[in-house]
Amino acid sequence: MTSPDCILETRGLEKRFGGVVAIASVDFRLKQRELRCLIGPNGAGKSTFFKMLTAQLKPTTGQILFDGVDITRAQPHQVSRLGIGIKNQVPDVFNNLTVAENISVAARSRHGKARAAAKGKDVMERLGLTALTGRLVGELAHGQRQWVELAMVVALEPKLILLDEPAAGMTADETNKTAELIREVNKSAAIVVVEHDMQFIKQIAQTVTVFHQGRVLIEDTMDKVQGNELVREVYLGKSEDD
Amino acid sequence: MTANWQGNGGLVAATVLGLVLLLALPQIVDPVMMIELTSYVIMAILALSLGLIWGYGGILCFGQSAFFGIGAYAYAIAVINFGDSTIPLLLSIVVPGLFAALLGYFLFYARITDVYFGVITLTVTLILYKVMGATSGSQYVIGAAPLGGYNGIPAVPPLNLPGRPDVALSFDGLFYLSGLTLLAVYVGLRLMLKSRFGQVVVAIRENERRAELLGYDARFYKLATFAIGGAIAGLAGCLFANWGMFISPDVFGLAQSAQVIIWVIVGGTGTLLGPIVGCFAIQWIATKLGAQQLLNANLVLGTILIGFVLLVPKGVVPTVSDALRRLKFRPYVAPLVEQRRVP
Amino acid sequence: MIINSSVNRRSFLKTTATAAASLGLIGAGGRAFAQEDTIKIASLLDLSGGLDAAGKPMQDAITFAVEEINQAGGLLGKQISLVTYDTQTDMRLYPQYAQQAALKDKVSAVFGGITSASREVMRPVLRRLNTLYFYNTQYEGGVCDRNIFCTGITPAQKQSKHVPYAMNKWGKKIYTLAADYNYGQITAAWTRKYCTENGGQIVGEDFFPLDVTNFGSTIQKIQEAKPDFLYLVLVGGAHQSFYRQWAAAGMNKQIPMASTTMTIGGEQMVLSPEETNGILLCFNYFESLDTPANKAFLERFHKRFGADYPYVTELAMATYQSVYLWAEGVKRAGTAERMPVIEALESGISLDLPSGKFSIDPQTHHCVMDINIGQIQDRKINILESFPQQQPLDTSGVCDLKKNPDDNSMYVIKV
Amino acid sequence: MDLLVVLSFEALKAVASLALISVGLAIIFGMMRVINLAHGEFLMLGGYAAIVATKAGVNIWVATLLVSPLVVGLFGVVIERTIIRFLYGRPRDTMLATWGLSLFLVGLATTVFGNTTEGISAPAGSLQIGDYRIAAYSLIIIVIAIAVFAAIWAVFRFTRYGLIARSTMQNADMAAALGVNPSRVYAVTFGVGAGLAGLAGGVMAPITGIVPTIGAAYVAKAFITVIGGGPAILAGTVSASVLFGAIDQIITYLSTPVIGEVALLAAAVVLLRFMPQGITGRFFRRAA
Repeated sequence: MTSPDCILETRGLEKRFGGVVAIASVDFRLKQRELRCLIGPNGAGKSTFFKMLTAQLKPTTGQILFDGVDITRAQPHQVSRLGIGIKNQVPDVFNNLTVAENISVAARSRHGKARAAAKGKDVMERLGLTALTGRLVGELAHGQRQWVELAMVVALEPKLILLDEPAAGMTADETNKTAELIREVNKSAAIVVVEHDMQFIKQIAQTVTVFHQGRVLIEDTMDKVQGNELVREVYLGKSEDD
Repeated sequence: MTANWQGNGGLVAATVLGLVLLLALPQIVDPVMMIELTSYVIMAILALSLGLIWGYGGILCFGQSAFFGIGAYAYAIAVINFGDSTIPLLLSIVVPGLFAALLGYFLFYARITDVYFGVITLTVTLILYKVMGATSGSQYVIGAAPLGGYNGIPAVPPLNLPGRPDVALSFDGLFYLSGLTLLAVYVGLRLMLKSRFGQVVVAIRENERRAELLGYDARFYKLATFAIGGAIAGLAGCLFANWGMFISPDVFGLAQSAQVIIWVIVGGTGTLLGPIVGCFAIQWIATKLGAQQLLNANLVLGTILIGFVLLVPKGVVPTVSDALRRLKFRPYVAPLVEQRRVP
Repeated sequence: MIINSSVNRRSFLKTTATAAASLGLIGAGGRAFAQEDTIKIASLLDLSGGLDAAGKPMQDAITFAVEEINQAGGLLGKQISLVTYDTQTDMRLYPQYAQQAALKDKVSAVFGGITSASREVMRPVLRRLNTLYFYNTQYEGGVCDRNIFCTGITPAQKQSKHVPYAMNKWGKKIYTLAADYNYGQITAAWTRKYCTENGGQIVGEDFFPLDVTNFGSTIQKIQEAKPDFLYLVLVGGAHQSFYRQWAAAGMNKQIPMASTTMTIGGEQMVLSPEETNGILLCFNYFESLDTPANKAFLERFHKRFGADYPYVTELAMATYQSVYLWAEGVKRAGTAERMPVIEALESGISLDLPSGKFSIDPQTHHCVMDINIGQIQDRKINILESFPQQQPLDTSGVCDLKKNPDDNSMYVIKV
Repeated sequence: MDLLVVLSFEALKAVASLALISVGLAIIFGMMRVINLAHGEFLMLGGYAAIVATKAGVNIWVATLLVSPLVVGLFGVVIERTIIRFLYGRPRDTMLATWGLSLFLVGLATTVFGNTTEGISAPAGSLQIGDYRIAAYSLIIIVIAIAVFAAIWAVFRFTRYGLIARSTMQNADMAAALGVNPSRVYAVTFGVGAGLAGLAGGVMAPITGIVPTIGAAYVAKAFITVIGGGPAILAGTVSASVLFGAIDQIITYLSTPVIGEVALLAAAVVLLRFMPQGITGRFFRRAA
């Protein structure tokens, strides 16, 4: 049994592609309304981990428990219905629908017509998308499409939000705004963020988990992680050179 | 929804225009022409069904004629057995709808997509063609209706007033009925596409993974779209059996399947007006070609299909409406064109 | 080919002008006539698509008959004008063109339809629209409808002679290969009947859809069953490959064949002599019939269509003769109107035609005719035996239009 | 005993025919991810090429084994240059365009040759096996099929084109790195695939005869053989041909050709339904 304050737990989670081990025996725990950052070099298995949490990939072995429910073999829509929202790495939106329609499709997944409309309006205002409502999402800039996707996830009112590089391709201003938003949303939902941008992580991080070669290397506060020799070696040192 | 503003006004306009045409045409067109027009109208219903499945559902179905044929056979077999046409009419909608649902369950829930879906639906249609063509022996009888194999079922009784088998539908009556059905299907689909269900269907076409991550079971929505399309095609099949008063395995043939695809691609995927326009235009051309011996009909249809794929991949209706929109006629044109299409 | 089925679909007004523009462009002999001076008939035949090999000679025959009658002064002082529709072997077009011929062209009679399927689609349309219909193809028998006259040969006329003759010649064990639709199925049933009645045995029976081209395993099955001869009811272009594969396996020298359909599409001219030599046929008409009427006909026909015209088929001759039967009906009735013509034809019309004496049986609207058995040798047919004036006994067993003039059925005769 | 030999022989012929009519499609599909719905019409053109050449006095072996593949192969190159190359990466549109091409070719052949069955008689006589006689031409089909597959294997294995073709299959950029123009590889490959279809059409012509619409009889069978076969062009085509050919032939012998064909199609649908991952995953990773 998971403890009542634990929203997400994985036990011995493993994913192999043919002979390649992408995720090896990950035990991960996240508390209610926790904000966690996930870092690690490219190929460390962060996106694979996210995809398994949202049933886009099926684990080879291991177990995923969300809010006390075993979702290891669930379908993506079932996971979403239980309350996990994800923003994928590449903007994953409906390019040929308008901004309003994109958000409406998300909101109506949870609410009736009237509440969904109100919720959509509210989310668009909070994310400053109101001016873009009638525009086709495919015509927007990369950063704007990130916002739309974020808005869709927020409109779902999930209990857990997974954000795969939410600040990628954003200006400094936009990044700040995103951090602000994350903190706000965090009042009602647990959040896991994958990011490379250390400044951004510092803005929001409470606890940081470092992935390396499919395993959890270390899990601690940002300061301690930054001070860790091992982490510097595999990740941070390199990252600063980039 | 932003789609609403361009929706209702246009929908009312389209309905009124449709009703006017429906009432006016028999007054000004000669009877032979009316018979031909009726067949166009019936085929336009079939075209709409694929327009829904392919254009909005994003499902590449190469076997739309299967549902058309099943509907026609279901009606013919049932009406020969029952006499009264009310239940047979319902069966012609329900049976192909169920068949589509079963096939959809078999395929969507195995996550068979795209090209494979096309090849399998084509193969299923071919199986139906072969099987129905091999039923000419006297042992192949359902109730009072011999299946007739390659010959098909001749002398299919026409629709009648519910409960009154002696009051049969006339040629004119069939035109009004088909026209009203086309209009009803068109309006029904437009309303459906504006509903939550329709929105989700389009969203799944745009990005299936995203829709699932938003909590929608794409398999179910595709299945439902496919079944609705199958049921509509079946209804068209029933009307077709009434029109020709016969039904034969030819309705399952490759030629018929190819035709429906051509109508939709010429008219434009992702619109409902497109398939109707494409259907009327191509049928008119096909009849014209059939009346002369100079140019083979297949030759021309093939050229049209290649030409459209290469040069006008969006189809006529979206291309024209885009052009008009660029010319700033948007307020007048937009209400007639329902949705954006796949680019 | 004279084609006139163009319909001016842009015309929204039913004016005489548009009607005249879209109709009767080409009358017999290519001369255009004012509408009231002509009697119109329509031919609805497959001039393209899978059945064109059968349809084209029939179209030539009807064209020729109309031209002959017109040159001889026409009918009731009027010329006949022929409206031609190419039904393209497309089931959708039969009812559509039948409706057009009746409603738009307002023809006195429709001639055509090749398969039973096409006939059964057109028959109810023409009956409802009060337009007389002549069906001129050999078929399985059983049509009982006062609005139609069937001039083709039926099983009681054909298999009753063909099957026993072949059994007498080759032996009692028959293997039947038939096209898988009602003509093939019912013909196979009749073959079974005449085989067993004459003490024979059906050792095998296979049915093939019209698009089957691979007969390999069937040829092995036949060899296993060791019949004395094959009885073939194969139809259309694809089935021709049977004769090729049969000869390629060298079986044409082992087991002889009788066929109900060979030559109706001029197949013996397409296949090689080795592949068709020795096939036993049974028809009302063969080009090689040695009668003055036939010789005169062939001379006239070849003058019109060229000396190298491949072959005047059974179906072409039935079509040609049906026009003469109809013309005789019109003459006797003194009008081209439907009911008087039907009554005149029911009065017992009998004509001497190229295929011999040809009479209408008033009870069934089928025909009484001579039956000939022939054998192919180097693309020519040697006539072996003739059976004069055979009755359509199959249909007359189930159909009596004198007693039941309102009958409108297609009886599947219990064999 | 004789019967068993004869039946196995027939089954072998069915397998060889299926492999022969599918291999051209397999090459185009496997290497270019192009779904060529006009494949049946390429076979039809090959048949007509053989018949026209034979009737013009060309030796029948030259006609079927040389004229047919050359004519259709060249035609394939022209089609690739004028239509297919604009549609790479758009599998749906390629399917639709080749369907249009299929209709166009049926119409063209009908216009030129008319809608009657044309045929040439099978060369070579018959063989006696015990009490049974079979067409020697069946044996020739089996031999040709084996020769064609051996030749393709050798080309893939030993020639520069084979290397380039295999690497293009793996990765189009890699081919470019080898200093080859991928668009030329595609044109050649399409031509080779079309040529093999032409060869098959020529070889089958003496057995089936040729009508403009004969392609429809081939295309579905060829497709499910190729798709059922999976990613390895040669091994896949051969294994699927063995499976489907055997099913077809056995059921045909037990019942009728129609039921045999229906069994073949139904087997294919079931196969595709239960092996979608293995097939789709490998075949369409890039094209989808």
